[in-house]
Amino acid sequence: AQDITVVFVPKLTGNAFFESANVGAQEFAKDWGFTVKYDGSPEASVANQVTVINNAINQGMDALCVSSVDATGLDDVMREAMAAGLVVTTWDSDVSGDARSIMVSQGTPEQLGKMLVDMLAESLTNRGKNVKEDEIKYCWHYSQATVADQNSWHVAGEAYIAENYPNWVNVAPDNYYSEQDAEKAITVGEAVLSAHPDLDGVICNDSTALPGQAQAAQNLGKTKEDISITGFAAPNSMKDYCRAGVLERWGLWDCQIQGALGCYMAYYLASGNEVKVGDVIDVPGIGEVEVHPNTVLDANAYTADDSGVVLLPERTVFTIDNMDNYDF
Amino acid sequence: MKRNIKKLIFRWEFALALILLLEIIVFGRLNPRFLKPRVLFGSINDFVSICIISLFVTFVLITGGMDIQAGSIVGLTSISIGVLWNDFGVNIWVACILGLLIGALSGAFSGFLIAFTDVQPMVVTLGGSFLYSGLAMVVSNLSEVEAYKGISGFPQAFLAITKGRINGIIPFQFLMFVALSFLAYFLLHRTKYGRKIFLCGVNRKAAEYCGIHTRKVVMSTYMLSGMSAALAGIILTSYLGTAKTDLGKELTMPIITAVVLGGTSNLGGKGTILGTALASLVIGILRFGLSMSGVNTQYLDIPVGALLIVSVAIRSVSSNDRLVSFIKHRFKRSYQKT
Amino acid sequence: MVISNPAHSEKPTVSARSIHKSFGSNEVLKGIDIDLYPGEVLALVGGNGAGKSTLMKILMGIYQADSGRLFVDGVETKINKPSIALANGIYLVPQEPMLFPNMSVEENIIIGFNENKAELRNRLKDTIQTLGWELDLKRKALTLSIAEQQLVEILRGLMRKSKLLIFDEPTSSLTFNEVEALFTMINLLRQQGLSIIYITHRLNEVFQIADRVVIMSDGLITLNAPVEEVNHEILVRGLLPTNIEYQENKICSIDINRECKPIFEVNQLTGYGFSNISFKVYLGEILGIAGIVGAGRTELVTSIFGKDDIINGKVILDGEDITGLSTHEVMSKGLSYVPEDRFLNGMFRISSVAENTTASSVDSLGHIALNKKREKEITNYFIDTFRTRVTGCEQEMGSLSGGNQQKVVIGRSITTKPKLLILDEPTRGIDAAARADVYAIINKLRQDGMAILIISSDMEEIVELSDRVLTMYSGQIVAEFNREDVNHDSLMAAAFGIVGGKV
Amino acid sequence: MNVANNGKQSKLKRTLNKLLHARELTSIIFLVLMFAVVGIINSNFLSVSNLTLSLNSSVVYTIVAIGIALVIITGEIDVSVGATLGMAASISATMVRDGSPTWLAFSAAILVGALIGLINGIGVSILKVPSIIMTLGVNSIVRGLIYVYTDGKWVENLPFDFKTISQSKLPGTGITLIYFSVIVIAIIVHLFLNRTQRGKYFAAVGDNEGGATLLGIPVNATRLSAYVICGVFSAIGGVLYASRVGFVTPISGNGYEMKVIAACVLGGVSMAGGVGTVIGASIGSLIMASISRVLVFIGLSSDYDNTITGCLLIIIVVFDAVMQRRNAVTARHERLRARTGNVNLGGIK
Ligand SMILES: Nc1ncnc2c1ncn2[C@@H]1O[C@H](COP(=O)(O)OP(=O)(O)OP(=O)(O)O)[C@@H](O)[C@H]1O
Ligand SMILES: Nc1ncnc2c1ncn2[C@@H]1O[C@H](COP(=O)(O)OP(=O)(O)OP(=O)(O)O)[C@@H](O)[C@H]1O
Ligand SMILES: [Mg+2]
Ligand SMILES: [Mg+2]
Repeated sequence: AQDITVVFVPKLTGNAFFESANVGAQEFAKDWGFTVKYDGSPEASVANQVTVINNAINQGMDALCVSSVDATGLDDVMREAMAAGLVVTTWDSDVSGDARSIMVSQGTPEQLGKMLVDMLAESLTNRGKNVKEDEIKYCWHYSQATVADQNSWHVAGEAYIAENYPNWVNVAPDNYYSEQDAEKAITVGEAVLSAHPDLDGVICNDSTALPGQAQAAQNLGKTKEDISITGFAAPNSMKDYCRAGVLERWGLWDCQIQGALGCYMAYYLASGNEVKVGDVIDVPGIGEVEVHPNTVLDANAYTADDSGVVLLPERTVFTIDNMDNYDF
Repeated sequence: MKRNIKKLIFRWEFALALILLLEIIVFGRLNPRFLKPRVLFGSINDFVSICIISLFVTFVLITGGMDIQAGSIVGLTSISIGVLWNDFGVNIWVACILGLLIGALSGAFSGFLIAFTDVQPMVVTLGGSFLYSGLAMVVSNLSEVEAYKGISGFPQAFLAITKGRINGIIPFQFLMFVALSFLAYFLLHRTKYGRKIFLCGVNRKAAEYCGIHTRKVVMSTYMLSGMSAALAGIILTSYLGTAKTDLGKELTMPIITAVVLGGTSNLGGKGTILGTALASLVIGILRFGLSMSGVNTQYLDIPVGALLIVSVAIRSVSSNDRLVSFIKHRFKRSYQKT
Repeated sequence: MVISNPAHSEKPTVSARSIHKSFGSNEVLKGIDIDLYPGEVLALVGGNGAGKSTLMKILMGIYQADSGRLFVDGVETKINKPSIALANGIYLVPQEPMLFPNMSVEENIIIGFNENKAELRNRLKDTIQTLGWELDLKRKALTLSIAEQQLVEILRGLMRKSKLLIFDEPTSSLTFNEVEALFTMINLLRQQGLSIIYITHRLNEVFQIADRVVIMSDGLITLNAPVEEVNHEILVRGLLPTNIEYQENKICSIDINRECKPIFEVNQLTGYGFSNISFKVYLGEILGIAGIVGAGRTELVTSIFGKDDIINGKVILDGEDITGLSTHEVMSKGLSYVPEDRFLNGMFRISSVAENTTASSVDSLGHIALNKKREKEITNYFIDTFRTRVTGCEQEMGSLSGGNQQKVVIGRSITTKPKLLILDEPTRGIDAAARADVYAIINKLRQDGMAILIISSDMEEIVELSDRVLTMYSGQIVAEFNREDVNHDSLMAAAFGIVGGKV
Repeated sequence: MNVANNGKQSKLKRTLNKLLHARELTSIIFLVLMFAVVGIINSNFLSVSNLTLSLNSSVVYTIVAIGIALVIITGEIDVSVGATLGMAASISATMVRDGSPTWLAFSAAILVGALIGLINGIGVSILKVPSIIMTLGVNSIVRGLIYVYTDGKWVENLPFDFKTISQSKLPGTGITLIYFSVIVIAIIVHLFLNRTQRGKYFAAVGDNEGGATLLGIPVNATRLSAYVICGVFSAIGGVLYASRVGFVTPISGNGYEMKVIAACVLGGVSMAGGVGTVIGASIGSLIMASISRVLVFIGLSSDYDNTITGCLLIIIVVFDAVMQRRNAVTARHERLRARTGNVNLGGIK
């Protein structure tokens, strides 16, 4: 197929994570020989995404690769897109299984929740805490109660803590939110540290909250020896804090690969190829990927031959030692 | 007759209609798909909430008020309907009616404070916008479904109210908008109530001296705009198939933009429904048309802002005798020189 | 070009030559020539809408003339904004006060001066002392009554060291003694060589203060003569529109039956600004309430009208107790009130004349839908009977001249067919012809059986109109006169609290 | 006469009286009340370090609020301050990231802020576009331009030197130099507005435009300068934001316009124009900036964030409005009551 255009839809534009994914997608697509059109609205909302997708349909695009802000809110419009002959894939954040063909996932909520908790546990251990026995005081700080994936990680993480570290105490079971406002992230971060002087760790599963929380600790003169801060954020935004000794480790997956892969799957299908659950596809420059059934993410998920999940990329934990290998 | 035509041509609504026409022509040339009736009419699905709410926010602005809380009421209504239906087992249609009631109450509460304590409307509705979006969170906590998930799985009949199209072309939303425009037009321009709204906006004290219950009138406009926001909440919930607390949160600025571009004065006393209706279409179609022509969504604010400033500037400059005569003077002089 | 006039040895301070001005298709000034000489007070009179204020605004640079030239001290000057006028020593005390509501009286007066503040304050205190006016300099302007606002505006003008000082109906809300004080001051300024324009509708003021009289009518100057050469008669004739017969408007007294029950009764009423007020009004009667500024008349009637609390006492309208009811209720019981501050409480500036006329009776215009035909009928009826000068019932209220605005507001108040009509300063700013019209209207209304309560600071008016007069002083009724006993002097004395020679 | 009476009052008493009747007092009382209540619930809140942190973290709100207060006092509004802030933050951040000296980045940001302010000012005062429309439009455009300028990317890894600007403390205190400077600016602007001829024009223009024109007050120039100053202050806010946060996202400053407007109103600046002080606006900013911090200390679920912000805002303004009105009515009634029956109050002397 010639001249295929994949519309690559982030939850919102102007966010480091999605911008990096776009960079990756554009670079790979150049090599692969198709066009990626990055289109999203500066405000993350279902209605805005629906508009963007409708526009793609109306413009007669070939394929969509969407990170959905809502688990079900895009289902109808995605089905409409399929009916209009577009290939519909998702990445990062999914819709219902029957409303898309392939999802490129960074992992299940359980995996990511566990990763967050493990990173905290490791940081704590490294500063001499006994994570299995000490009464560890911690809390979560992220963007908003309405953001789907961050919340699902939090829920899964809490479950994991309840199971493995019953001795831990969450000082704020309702969490702290900073609404992707960087300044608010600092203010809330400072308040969290001052209100709970004996806090041991903060998990920031939001790419604005993590640097904000780190800056707050820095403002208060706290280092990784006083408090363990960890979470998800692009490596570039945290390198300085890591060098300054404010935090020890944080994580993410290679969102550039993820974005590129999502677009590739869309392109692959739009070029007339068929993909079934169980197939293994060779992606040039990335490697072989396997299409799993939807149940790898959620046991009750919709299953069908033409709807599956690609689990990639691997998640990375960044520390002072490896962070300079990544530039995004 | 001739005078009437002249009067018509100099009306702002006429200019807006021209702009709308121009948009359709220009975007049609840029991308012929744009002109497909199904596509063109279908585009309203994505901005019908702005159209509907701005019709009634016009009422508020005419009384000299300001309403920046409508967006929050959309979310509050949506989640309330969802929770009522999902967790309290209320029939979906009853839930919708309760939703309208919630919208009306929210509007009435702010309206009450504005009308009875004379606090500046912008501030009260700013507080309202925080309060109602906060309440939406509280309501969503009543549900067993976590806030971030959104409540879905509504009955087919409910979803169908926004899915249908007449002849497969004109979506129901468009009809709703037209019907509501007529309703709003009738209310504002043809009833005694509408007249009182204008009088309150022009000079509230004088309206008091005329025996008009200005407080009730002012309060009622906020109630109406709250109800229209609730209606938009219902439509959005049905259209998206999910009830969420944050639906509509990005609508505030577009609503105000549509109302003021429609010619309503934020000082009160002036404005028309036709103007607002046309302006909301002008903005919606502009955004849609630009997207169809390949402009990235994140840059759409630039042309919309420019349109807003330029059109209003031209209007105010051309109605400013002093500036016009100054410009004419200049022009004449440079003309004579050459 | 140097303009001189053989009658004057000096050069004119300001001159205007063939000034034209139109608003849209309405030609307001049709070629005005005027010279203003130092040390001369020029009285400018003319009907409502003659273009007086417009001409003054052109001198002040608020409006620009469409054509014509202005000369200051013989030099042609383009005055296209007020700051230029000010720089040329021209200052206008506007017809409608334009104070800064949130500033104190003092700030209001001294803002815009470049002088030393302390000096300025002293000068202000001296001026107030000389005038003998009662003004709390610390009060915020928004708490001032319309009369007090006018005092502040006048003070602003007097403080300016200008060459040409324009007063546009400065005394429309003021009573005798404030006017007297102002005139003393103007005389002082005249001696200092200032040139003064004094616009008024009160013709006797012309003879008190002016050196020269100019009559404007329909945008043209129709008379320009030294005051010695004119008399009251000439002025009245010069002011009346040519097509209207002047009728000396003697209000014929009709028989009022004071035996039967009064239509309106106030009993021992006490509120804020007045105390222990009792009076009765009978069908077909015109009751005047006289008093000086601040006597509490407005407070009395606005409290009755539901605008302020009543502390004690009773108000009875046609046998019904209406004490403490809301404005809406009071109106529906049959009481109408024309407020004294037209700008603030009386008119809808950007609405049409029709909308203004029917504003009080919206509820009677159809069931739900507005009956626009009926509205038009009502409006046209009032335009015709009041001889209101409008281009049509769609004209914007704000573009009417003051007098015509007042006619619309009065018209509105009787659209509700009230039993009692209260008029607070009904002819403020109205010209002689319109005044005659208003009087005729009032007369007709009472003949139709309406009871009327008139508050006016113009003693002549009270004398001319009332069947009975009450005078208020410091919130209390100090005297009552029957028609036969009313005269200017007795009223004046009572208004200052002097009854029967004692205070 | 009243004039004479006032003269007799001792100066101290008069100053005290003035202070007691200042509108800012209500705001301060609310602030103190809020802090006290939170302090009772969680005593950590009243620690010196937390209190100084509260002050320090209100710095961005405060500087922007001072700017917007000027515009509001002239009777207009500026909803583009958030976008201006974001633009200035992006520009200064990219410049220092790419190696420009801080002063240059700072100047560039201020220049852009002034330019945006100038455009707003020209639109409002010369082209007579209603200010809400003008600034709404400029807001959209500038927001869009931020995306164009940054290409939607975050500006990260700002040099340490730049970040420390917002962190260096006034010797011997926990207060940052920056906050201290902003307070000095507030005081200077306050003195300018209240003590100088030109400064008083701002309130005059907002109070009664027609009256101001008539007195020869340069209405347009005053409004224009209010917008330019507002743009400059927003831009300063942007640089401080960049320095404080350490990275800049394209949505930086989103929604700040509403928050600083709320701050002004909390501090007693009237949206109708003509009334208010920048000191009040600064206090209002402190309240606004403290709300999210307060919630953390109360330990209430963040789900209630917006509910409580909304309630606080409404309660404070409604309470204040009701009190103000009551005072005005009482004053009026007292004055009127004093008049009745007082035989000496006649006009003639
Ligand atoms: N801004 C305006 N726009 C349109 N028409 C106006 C405007 N100002 C005044 N006019 C018209 O100009 C005419 C003259 O008005 P002007 O105020 O000068 O009269 P005036 O002589 O001062 O009357 P009055 O004695 O009632 O004050 C009136 O017919 C009025 O309707
Ligand atoms: N908003 C207000 N706040 C405080 N005081 C006010 C307010 N409005 C009016 N007043 C007071 O009411 C008085 C009303 O005006 P005025 O002096 O004309 O008295 P009046 O009773 O109307 O006199 P008149 O007998 O001339 O009608 C003012 O002196 C002023 O003290
Ligand atoms: Mg006049
Ligand atoms: Mg009065």
